[in-house]
Amino acid sequence: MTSLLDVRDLTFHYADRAGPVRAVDNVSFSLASGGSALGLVGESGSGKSSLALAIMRMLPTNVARYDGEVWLDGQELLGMAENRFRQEIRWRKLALVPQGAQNGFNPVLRVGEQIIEPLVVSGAAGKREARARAQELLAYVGLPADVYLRYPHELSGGMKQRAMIAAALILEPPVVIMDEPTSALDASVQTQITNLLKRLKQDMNLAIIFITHDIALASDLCDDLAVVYAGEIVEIGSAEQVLLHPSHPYTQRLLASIPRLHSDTLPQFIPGAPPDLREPPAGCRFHPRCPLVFEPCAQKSPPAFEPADGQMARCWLIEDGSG
Amino acid sequence: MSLLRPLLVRSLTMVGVFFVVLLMLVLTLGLTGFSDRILSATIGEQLRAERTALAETIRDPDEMEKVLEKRREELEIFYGLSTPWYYRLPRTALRVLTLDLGEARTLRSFDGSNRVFDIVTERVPNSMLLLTTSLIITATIGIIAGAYLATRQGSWLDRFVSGFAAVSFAVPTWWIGILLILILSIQLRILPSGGMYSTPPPTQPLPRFFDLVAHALLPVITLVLVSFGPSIYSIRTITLNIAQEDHVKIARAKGLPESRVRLRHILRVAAPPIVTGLMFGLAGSLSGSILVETVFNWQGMGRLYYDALAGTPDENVIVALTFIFTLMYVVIRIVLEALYVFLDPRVRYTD
Amino acid sequence: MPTSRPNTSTNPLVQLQDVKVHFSVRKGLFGSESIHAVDGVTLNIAAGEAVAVVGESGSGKTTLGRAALGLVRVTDGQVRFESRTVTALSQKEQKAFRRRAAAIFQDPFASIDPFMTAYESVAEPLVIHGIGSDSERRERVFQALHDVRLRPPQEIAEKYPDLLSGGQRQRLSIARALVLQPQFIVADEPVSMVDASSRAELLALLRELQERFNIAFLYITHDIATARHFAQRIVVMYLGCVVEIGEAADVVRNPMHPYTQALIASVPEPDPANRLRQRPSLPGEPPSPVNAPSGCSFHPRCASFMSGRCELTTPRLLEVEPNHFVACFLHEGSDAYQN
Amino acid sequence: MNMASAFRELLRSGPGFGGASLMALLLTAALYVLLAFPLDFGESQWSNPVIWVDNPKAVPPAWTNPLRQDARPLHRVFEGAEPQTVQTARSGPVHSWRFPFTYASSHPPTFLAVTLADVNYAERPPLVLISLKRPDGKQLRIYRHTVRGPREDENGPFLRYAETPLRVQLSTDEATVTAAQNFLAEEFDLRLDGGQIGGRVDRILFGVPAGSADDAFAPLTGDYEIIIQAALREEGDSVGKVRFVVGGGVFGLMGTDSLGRDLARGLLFGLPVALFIGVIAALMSTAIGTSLGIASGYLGGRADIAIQRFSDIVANVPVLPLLIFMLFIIGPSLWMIIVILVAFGWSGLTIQVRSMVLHMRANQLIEAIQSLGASRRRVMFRHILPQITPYVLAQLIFAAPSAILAEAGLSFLGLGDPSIPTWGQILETGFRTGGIYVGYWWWIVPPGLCIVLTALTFMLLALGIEPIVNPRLRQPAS
Repeated sequence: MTSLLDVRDLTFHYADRAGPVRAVDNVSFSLASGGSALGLVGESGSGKSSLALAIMRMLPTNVARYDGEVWLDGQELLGMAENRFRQEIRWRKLALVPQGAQNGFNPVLRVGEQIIEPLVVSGAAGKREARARAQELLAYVGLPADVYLRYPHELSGGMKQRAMIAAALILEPPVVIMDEPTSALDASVQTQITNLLKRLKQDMNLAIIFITHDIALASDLCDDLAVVYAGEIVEIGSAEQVLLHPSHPYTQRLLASIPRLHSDTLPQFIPGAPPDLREPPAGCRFHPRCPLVFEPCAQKSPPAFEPADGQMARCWLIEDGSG
Repeated sequence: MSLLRPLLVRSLTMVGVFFVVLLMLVLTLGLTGFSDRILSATIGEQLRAERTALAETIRDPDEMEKVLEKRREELEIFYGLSTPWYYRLPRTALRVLTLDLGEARTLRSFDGSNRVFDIVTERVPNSMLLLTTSLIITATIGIIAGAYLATRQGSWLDRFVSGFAAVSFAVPTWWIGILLILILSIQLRILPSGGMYSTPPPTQPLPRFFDLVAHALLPVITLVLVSFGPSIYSIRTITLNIAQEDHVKIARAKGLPESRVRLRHILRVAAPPIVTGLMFGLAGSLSGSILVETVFNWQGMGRLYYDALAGTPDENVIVALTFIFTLMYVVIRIVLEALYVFLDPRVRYTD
Repeated sequence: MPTSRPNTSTNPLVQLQDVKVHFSVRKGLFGSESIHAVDGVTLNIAAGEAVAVVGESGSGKTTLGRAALGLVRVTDGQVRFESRTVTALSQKEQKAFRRRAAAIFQDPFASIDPFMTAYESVAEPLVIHGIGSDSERRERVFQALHDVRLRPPQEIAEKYPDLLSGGQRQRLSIARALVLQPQFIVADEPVSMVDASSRAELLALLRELQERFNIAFLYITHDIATARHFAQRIVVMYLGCVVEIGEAADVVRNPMHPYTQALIASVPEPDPANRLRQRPSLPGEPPSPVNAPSGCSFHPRCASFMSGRCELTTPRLLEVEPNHFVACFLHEGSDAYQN
Repeated sequence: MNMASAFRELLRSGPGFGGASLMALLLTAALYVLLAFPLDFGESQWSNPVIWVDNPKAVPPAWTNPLRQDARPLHRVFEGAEPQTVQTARSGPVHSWRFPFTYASSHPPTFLAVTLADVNYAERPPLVLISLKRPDGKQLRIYRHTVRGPREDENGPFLRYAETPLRVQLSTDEATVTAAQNFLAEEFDLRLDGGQIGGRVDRILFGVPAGSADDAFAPLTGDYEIIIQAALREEGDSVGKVRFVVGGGVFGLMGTDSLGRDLARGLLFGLPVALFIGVIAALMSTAIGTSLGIASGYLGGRADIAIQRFSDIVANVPVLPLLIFMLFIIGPSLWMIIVILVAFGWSGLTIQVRSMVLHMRANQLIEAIQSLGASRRRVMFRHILPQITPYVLAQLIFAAPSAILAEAGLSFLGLGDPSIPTWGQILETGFRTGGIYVGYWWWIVPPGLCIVLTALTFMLLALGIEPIVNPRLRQPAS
């Protein structure tokens, strides 16, 4: 296996008062190499943020089930000792830009201090050296040098997002997970950020896992797309495959629900609501909302079919089509 | 500059507090006619003394009355009784502002002075000693135990402390002091029941110091006992809330050691609200110490209140005490506000 | 006068005439500062017409919506509803106006009273205006719940809002707006806080209601794509001023103001080719109205900035093409329809 | 949610159940006090020494006896109106009363006292004789009293000791001392002078000389009898009331203070007073705080700024010194205490409510309701008030204990209303008279416990009510 990051059968359930919540169920995907981005697209509550936390091993206290394998650079992460994982993987190999970077900064420390903190604490660089590196990164993400000495509340949302990206890059990790990094920003600033991320991919040979609810936005950055529904990946493939030839009815419907600017066709909607992850429907989890539902859907959970080379979808229709 | 401005804004309220209290003092003294009564009494006393002196020289009773009447008018002008209180008292207030507090009727300072200023000011350090010691101990216990409890949310210890904190609010501090005296001094005879030094006080510095500590132990324990439950509980809650914030998650994602996360990313962020909690607790602690000093005969301002109230009331002392007490409170508050502004960069940034 | 009349409807339901809303904010100890949230907007809305106001944060679009409903004091200019000035209404008339103009807000979790059942929330307007007997109210509330597809109404009616999903709550607030059978609804970002899949559904519902009951809509949004599908006309706002108005399809197909162009360019389309190129984007961030730039307030971010012109004078809103108005010096020369 | 189900839910939670049951208990007791005690209990009884004169001073409660190795004598009061036996002697009719009692303590009674009232005679004053019969068969006359005769200008029949009964403290009376002296000399051949006997009369009368030392006495336990005889001169003369008190070393349910006051009665009366202070002060300050807070947050503008500044200042005033000062100047009165507590107690709530209302305004609900055409009043009372009610209710209940504690503290400093006994005042007397240093715990501990219990009741209620009135904590009905 030569891929950079390989997630196999990752499952993460947490306990709720009413029972286990199956936030991540049997998820597998891989990131081939640096310089590319994988988009994880799903509605709120689909478990996509939990997936990011599960990969980072940042679990809440009420874990009910947590297994599977995560391979990064030939190392398995889930079985690694906590201390070693903290020292060798976190931020060094895997960095996270959280949802709403507004709150990602400690409000009482200066921005610069927080950017260089992992570098200084690990002892890899002196303070002066670290500062020079941080200044460089700040310039790269398009921020003035004085941001280094400012407090988080003195920055606008867009600036904080950039600063957070700079912070994620300080240890030059091969993989960065970004959770809805632009959802709270104005459209014009959102474009600036995605443009910046595109440059990052190329300039730094960075692998990005981009989590978003907006499949159109994901298409703006991602080379591969994974569509998450009710804790499962229902379809995964290259951007072309997923966007131009979506195989799963959910993907198709999701694409149709985007209001297209340059077309007169009205956006379509998916009737019903996403299922409660405490008791997901039997069989295919999408079947109660699926317009193409037929017998097997409610019976058995569809396995991963391969409608095209490198494309995967969990839908019984594909078996029918291919067989 | 950036620190000074918000501090100024925040201190202004405290200055307002100070003047409101001063206004209340003046109004109460004036509207109730208390001030007039006191002055007439003073003049009456002085006239009686003079009558005795004059009796030597003036024999004729009519002339005596005339002389005394004239003298009374002079004195009334001298003391300002000839003008209504709302002219006189503001001037008195101004005089008090310059710490000219008048003379006590019966109370004396430790070295015999009857100047209220002397009497009150020699008590201030004693009060401060008690107050700051217990405040520091309470805060320290609160921060250590609170931060620890935050990591064991929902445990029996956590629930016990919550319950204990609730009970603490229902217990009068001074009564706890009395109980401690009953148990530890009267029954078990472990600690002295009151005062600041044994009689006679040790003369060597070191024994003297330990004597003071022994006497301070009970009042300090009392003050701490009542306030540490709520203190732990509130710090636990603050810490718990901050620990759930995103920046803490990120700090952990950064692979920082847990101790660093707790110290710099949780406790450091909790510092401003903890200081706010201290500020709110301060008024309560001050009041608590007034009563506790009374219970333990600790020669501070609180005990002075009691002494001035018991027996023949000493009006000047009570007025001055209230004034100095407010002044002290305002000064400590401003210090805490400064600490707050220093700790929380968000306040510094106003524009 | 004739140059700045960007409306063709002869008998508009709602008229905004040079509306200005300035707020003063306290600054420091004693000082105060004036924020020009809305700075001279003229806009007419015909009966049954859906108009979208598009802009980023700080553009004043929300304030404009509140001004149209008389919920905020207008500093200057006039708001008229059926030729009556809304701001000058007596208390009684004001109440009558509220029966005919309603609002839908952005946050479905905050705009519903958590202490009222769904029934009580929808019945509240009827109670306020003293309409109908108990049974009539019941009928109207259930009808409104039915109309917004909260079904079965009998079951939903007894629920407290904390048992409803975001989408359901938003329908509830639409039902509350609908129950008085208004002629005019201001909808402030009604779908921005619900999920992508139900967003289209809510918009379709609003559109259906608009056509069925012939309601005039002022749809306020940051998302020009939904605006294009929901509204007949689009108004683009930047820092309290209208920079472009036109037929929805027209504005999207042929945006004339550099800001509108940038706004449209920033909308991501699900096109796999996008990832391979840098998309055009505006530099900087939307400025706050506290210190708006001089002249054309967009000039510091404008790619077509003309020095000596744009930063000195404010461009007027001119009808550059039929029913297409732009406030930009680039189009002043080609002002064919200027009389 | 209706009241009944809310109440059921309150009872289901631990603190709620505890608080509600305690509150029921306190209210029942308070009701009993209101019915059984005169409203002017403070002036007519508590501060009236005559009422307590026959009680032992500063003795612990009776229930402490079983806990002791050497039980203290119980307090006994014998009273008689109609004579038990009437004999006719040469001098005239003799009325007598016999009061038998068992004495089983190693301590002597704390005192012996006799009271005579309503003595009536036609011509010559009666003679009253009091004797003590001991278990060893010995009997001695301990007192003899001739009722005061007629004055020169007075005409019969004569009524004596009607308004002020005659009370004699036998333990210190010279005649009794002499009787004891004679008794020792005759029966035990022990001659002591008056000085040696003074102060030990009770010990001698209830004991036998013991050991070598002249002044050692061992307690003599067994059945005693007090015999009171009134030798009247004529038919129709009478002694209306006799009362004999054998002072106990323990007293009643709660013991007595140094004036002999029954602490149980004082503590009982303190209950309705404390509840009254807590409830009235809390109600008033909450009402003011809530309305100002809503007005400030909802109306905004100048009114808001004024209220905000003012409440900021009031909230920061150190209240206790000012309370001390004002009560000292104006004079202690319960009403004044309540008024000042309210005057400085509303501001915290105002600040809180204001910020909650501001938060709600920003949350679109208020604007949404306004856009429906609701009047200000409807917005404030139908939409804002219910949302802050949970908080306000909890604060209302929290405010009560702090008012109770504040009054107790002021009373402790001697600033309590002297006409109304409170727990704080009882404590203050115990403290000021030095009771604490001689270990009079029954005088110090119970009033404090009463304060704590009452305050705790309110705290528990508040804790129990909070989750019920807060809909966000309400469980969905499933």
